[in-house]
Amino acid sequence: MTEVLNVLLLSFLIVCAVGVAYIRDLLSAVILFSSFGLIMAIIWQQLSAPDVAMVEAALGTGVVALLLIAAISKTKRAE
Amino acid sequence: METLGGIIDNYYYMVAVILFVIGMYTMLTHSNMIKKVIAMNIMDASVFLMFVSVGYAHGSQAPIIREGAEIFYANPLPGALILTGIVVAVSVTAYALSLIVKIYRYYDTCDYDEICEIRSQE
Amino acid sequence: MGVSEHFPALIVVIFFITAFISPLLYRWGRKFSAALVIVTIAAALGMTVSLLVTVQQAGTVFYHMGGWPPPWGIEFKADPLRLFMLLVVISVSLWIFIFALRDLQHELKKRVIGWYYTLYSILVGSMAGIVLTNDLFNLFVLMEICAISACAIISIKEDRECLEASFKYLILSAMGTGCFLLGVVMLYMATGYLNYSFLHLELAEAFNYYPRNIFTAAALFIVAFGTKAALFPLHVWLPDAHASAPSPSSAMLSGVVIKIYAFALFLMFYEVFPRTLLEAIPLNEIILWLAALGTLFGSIFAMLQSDLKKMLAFSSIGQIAYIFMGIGLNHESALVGGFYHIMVHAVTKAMLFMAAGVIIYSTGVRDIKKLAGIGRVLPITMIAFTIGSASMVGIPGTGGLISKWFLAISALEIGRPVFVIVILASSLLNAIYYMPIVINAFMQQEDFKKDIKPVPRVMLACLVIGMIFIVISGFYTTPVVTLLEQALALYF
Amino acid sequence: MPLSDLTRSRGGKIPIDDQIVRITSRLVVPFIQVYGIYVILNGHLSPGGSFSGGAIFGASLVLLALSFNLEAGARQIPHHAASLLESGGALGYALTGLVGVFVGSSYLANRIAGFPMGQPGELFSAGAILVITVFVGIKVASTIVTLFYYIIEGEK
Repeated sequence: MTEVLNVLLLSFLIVCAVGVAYIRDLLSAVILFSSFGLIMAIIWQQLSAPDVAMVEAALGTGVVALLLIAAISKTKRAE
Repeated sequence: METLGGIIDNYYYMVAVILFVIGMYTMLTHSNMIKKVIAMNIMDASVFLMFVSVGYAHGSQAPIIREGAEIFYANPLPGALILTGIVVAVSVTAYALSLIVKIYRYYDTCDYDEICEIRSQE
Repeated sequence: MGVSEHFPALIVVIFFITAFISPLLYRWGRKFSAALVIVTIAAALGMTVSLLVTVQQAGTVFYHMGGWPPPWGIEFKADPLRLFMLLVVISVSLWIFIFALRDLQHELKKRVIGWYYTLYSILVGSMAGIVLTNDLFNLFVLMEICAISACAIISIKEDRECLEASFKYLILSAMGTGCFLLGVVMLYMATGYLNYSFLHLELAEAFNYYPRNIFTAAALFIVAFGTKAALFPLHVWLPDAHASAPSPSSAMLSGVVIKIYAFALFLMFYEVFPRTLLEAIPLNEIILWLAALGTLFGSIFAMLQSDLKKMLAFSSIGQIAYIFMGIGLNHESALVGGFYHIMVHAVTKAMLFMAAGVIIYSTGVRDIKKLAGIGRVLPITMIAFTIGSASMVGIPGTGGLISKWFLAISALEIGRPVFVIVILASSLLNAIYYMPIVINAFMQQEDFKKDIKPVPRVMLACLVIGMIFIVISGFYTTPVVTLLEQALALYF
Repeated sequence: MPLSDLTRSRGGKIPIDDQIVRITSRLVVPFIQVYGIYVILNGHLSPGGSFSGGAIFGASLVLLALSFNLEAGARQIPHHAASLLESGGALGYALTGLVGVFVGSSYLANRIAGFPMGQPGELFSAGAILVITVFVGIKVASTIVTLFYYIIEGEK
C-alpha cells in the first residue's frame, strides 16, 4: 500500500517540476515549488529520514518560498 | 523485460534522475532568472532524493534508538549529509535572489536575454 | 607534540574565526580589522611551513575531526603535494591582500570594506579546506562555500556588470556542484564510503560490479570541475566574472581559485579513482584534447579583446588548460610541469591583474589601444607587466618557460609530439597579444595624455615582489621541482 | 511592486492588512517560537536540530513582520543586533570546537575533550553538541530574518 503512495507522491513531484518549467506566472511557479517541497518532505518521511523531512518542511517549503516571494515582490511577477 | 523490472524496482533513482534532467533543462533554457533559481532548487532536491534513497532499504525504520526490540534502521549518514546539502542550497538561493533584486534595480528586468540585449546595445 | 599536532585543522579554522570576528571588529576597532586578516594569513603560512617540515621528516599527517577516525569522521590529510598547493594558495593570498588594502579604498564603498575582509578570509579558508580535506562530502560543502564567497567578492562592487557576471558564475557553478554531488552519490552507492583512501581501495573491486556507476561519476566530475575551473568549452562564465570584478578579486579568482578546482580534479583522478578505470576508458584523452583546444582558443579569444582586464581573463582560460594538460598527459614530469605552472601562473596572473589594477587606479584607462606611451609615466608597473607577459609567453629566464618545458619534454617522452606543437603554437599566440601592449607602452613616440594619480608605494612594492619571484622561479628551480618530484612519486 | 499588491487577486482587492490574519498570527507566533526552541534544544534526542529549529524560529519572526508591517517586525530584531547574533553564533561554534584543541584532543572533540555526558535520553546528555546547537540555532534564526529584510528592503 505504501508503494502506491510513494509512486503517487513521486509522480506528483514530477508533475510539479514540469509545472514549474511551463507556468509563465512566477508567483504560481513559486507556489508549485512550495508544494513540491511539501511533497518532498513527506517523501523524506517515507524514506525514514525524519530530520531531513523537518528541515525540508521548514527551509525548503517555508523559507525558500518566502524569499522567492519577497524577491518577486521587488521585481516582476510575469515571466 | 529485465531492464523494465530494474527500472520499476529502482523507481526512486529513476524519479531522481528525471527531476535532475528537468531541473537542469529549466535552469539552462529559461531566461528568467527567478525561474533559474527555482530550477536550481529542483535539481538539488533531486540529487538529495537520490542520496537519501541510497541509504534506505525496503522496510527500514527511522534511525532513532528505541528501547528493546531489534529494529532494522535506515542508514543515517545520507540523511545527516543531506541536511547540510539543503542548508547550502538555501544559502545559494538566498544569495542568488539578492543578486536578482539588485540586477533588477539596474536593468529593470529579470530576463537574462533582455539584459544581454540591453548590454549589447550600449 | 602540543598544538602543532592540530595544524591541519587550525589552518582552516582560524580563517573562519577571523571571518566572523572581522565584521564585529570593523564596527568597533576599524584600525585592527585589516591587521587581523594579515596576521591570520601569516599565521596560516607559518603553520603550513612548519607542517611541511614535519611531513618531509615523518611522512603524511592525518587529522581526524572530533577524534572520529574515518570512515565515520572527517579526515584531513597533509601530504607534500597538498602542502605545496596550500603554500601557493596562502602566500599568494597574503600578497594579494596587502595589495588589496590600498586598491579597495578606491574601488569599493567604505561601508562594505569590512565585509570584503570577511569574504576574503572565508574564501581563503575554504580553499585551504578543499586542499586539505580527504572526504568527498566535506569537499562539496567547502566548494559551495568557496563558490559563494568567490561570487560575493565579485558582486561586492555593486555595478551592473559585476552583478550580472556574478549571477552567471553562481548559476553555472551551482550546476557544477549539482553534477559533483550526483557523482558523489554514484560513488557512495557503489562503495558506501566518502573518504578518499577508503574509496580508492573499495572502487578497485566495485569497478567489476558497477562499472557504469563509476563511469558516470567520472564523467560528472569532469563536467563539475571543468565548469568550476573553466576548462575550455565550459569557460563561458569566466571572462565576465574575472574582468568586471575589483582588481584584487580578479587577481584572487584568476590566480588561485580556478586552480583549486583543477587540483581537486587531480585528486579525484589520482587518489579516488583506481588506475584500472583510467586505463579502461580514455578519460585522460578527453581532458588532454579539451586542454589542447583550450590553450589555443583561450589565446585566440584573448586576441580579439580590447579591454585590458578582459584580455587577461581570456588568457586565464588558455593558461589553466596547461594545468589540465599536465593532468591529462598522465606522466610524472608532465604533472611536475602542471603543478609548477599552478605556482607560476598564480603569481604571474595575479601580478598582471595587479598591474592592470594600478593602471586603472592611476589613469582610469581600460582600453588596450589607449595605453600607448604609458610606460614612460608608470615605469615600474609596465616593467612588471612586461615580465609577466614574458612569463606567459615562456621566454627563457621566467618561470613560464619551466612549466612548458616539463610539459613538452614529457609529451615527447610518451610519444605525443602533437602536444609539443600545441604548446609552441599557444606560446606564439600568447606572444601575439601580449607583446604589442608592451611595445606600445614603451616604444611609442607620442606622450601619454591622461592625468595620472600617484601610485601608492605598497602597490608598487607588491608588483616588485611579483617580478622578483617570477625571475627567481625561472632560474632557481631545483627546490620546487625536487619537492614536486618527491610529492608526485607517491602517486606513481 | 509592494508586497501587498502580490496578494491581490487579479480582479478584486484582498489586501494583506487583515484583522483575521493579524489575530491568528498573534495567536500562533508564540507557539511556533516555543516549538522552534524545543526543536533546537532536543536536536540530539529527536529528529530536528539547530537548522530546522532556527529556521522555524526565524520564520515566526518573518510571519510577524508580514502580518503586521515591516517596521513592527524590524523592531523585534534590529539590524545591528541581527548581524551581531549572526557573527556571534558562528564564532561560538568555532570557539567551542577550539576547546577540544586546548584540552589536548582534536578539533570539535566532544566526549574525549571531557565535556560532561549525562544519561542517554536526557536533555543534557550530549556535551558540546547542545552548546553548538544553540549557537547554530541563533545564527540560523537571525540569518533568516536578515535575509528576508535584505531582500525585501534592498538598499539599507
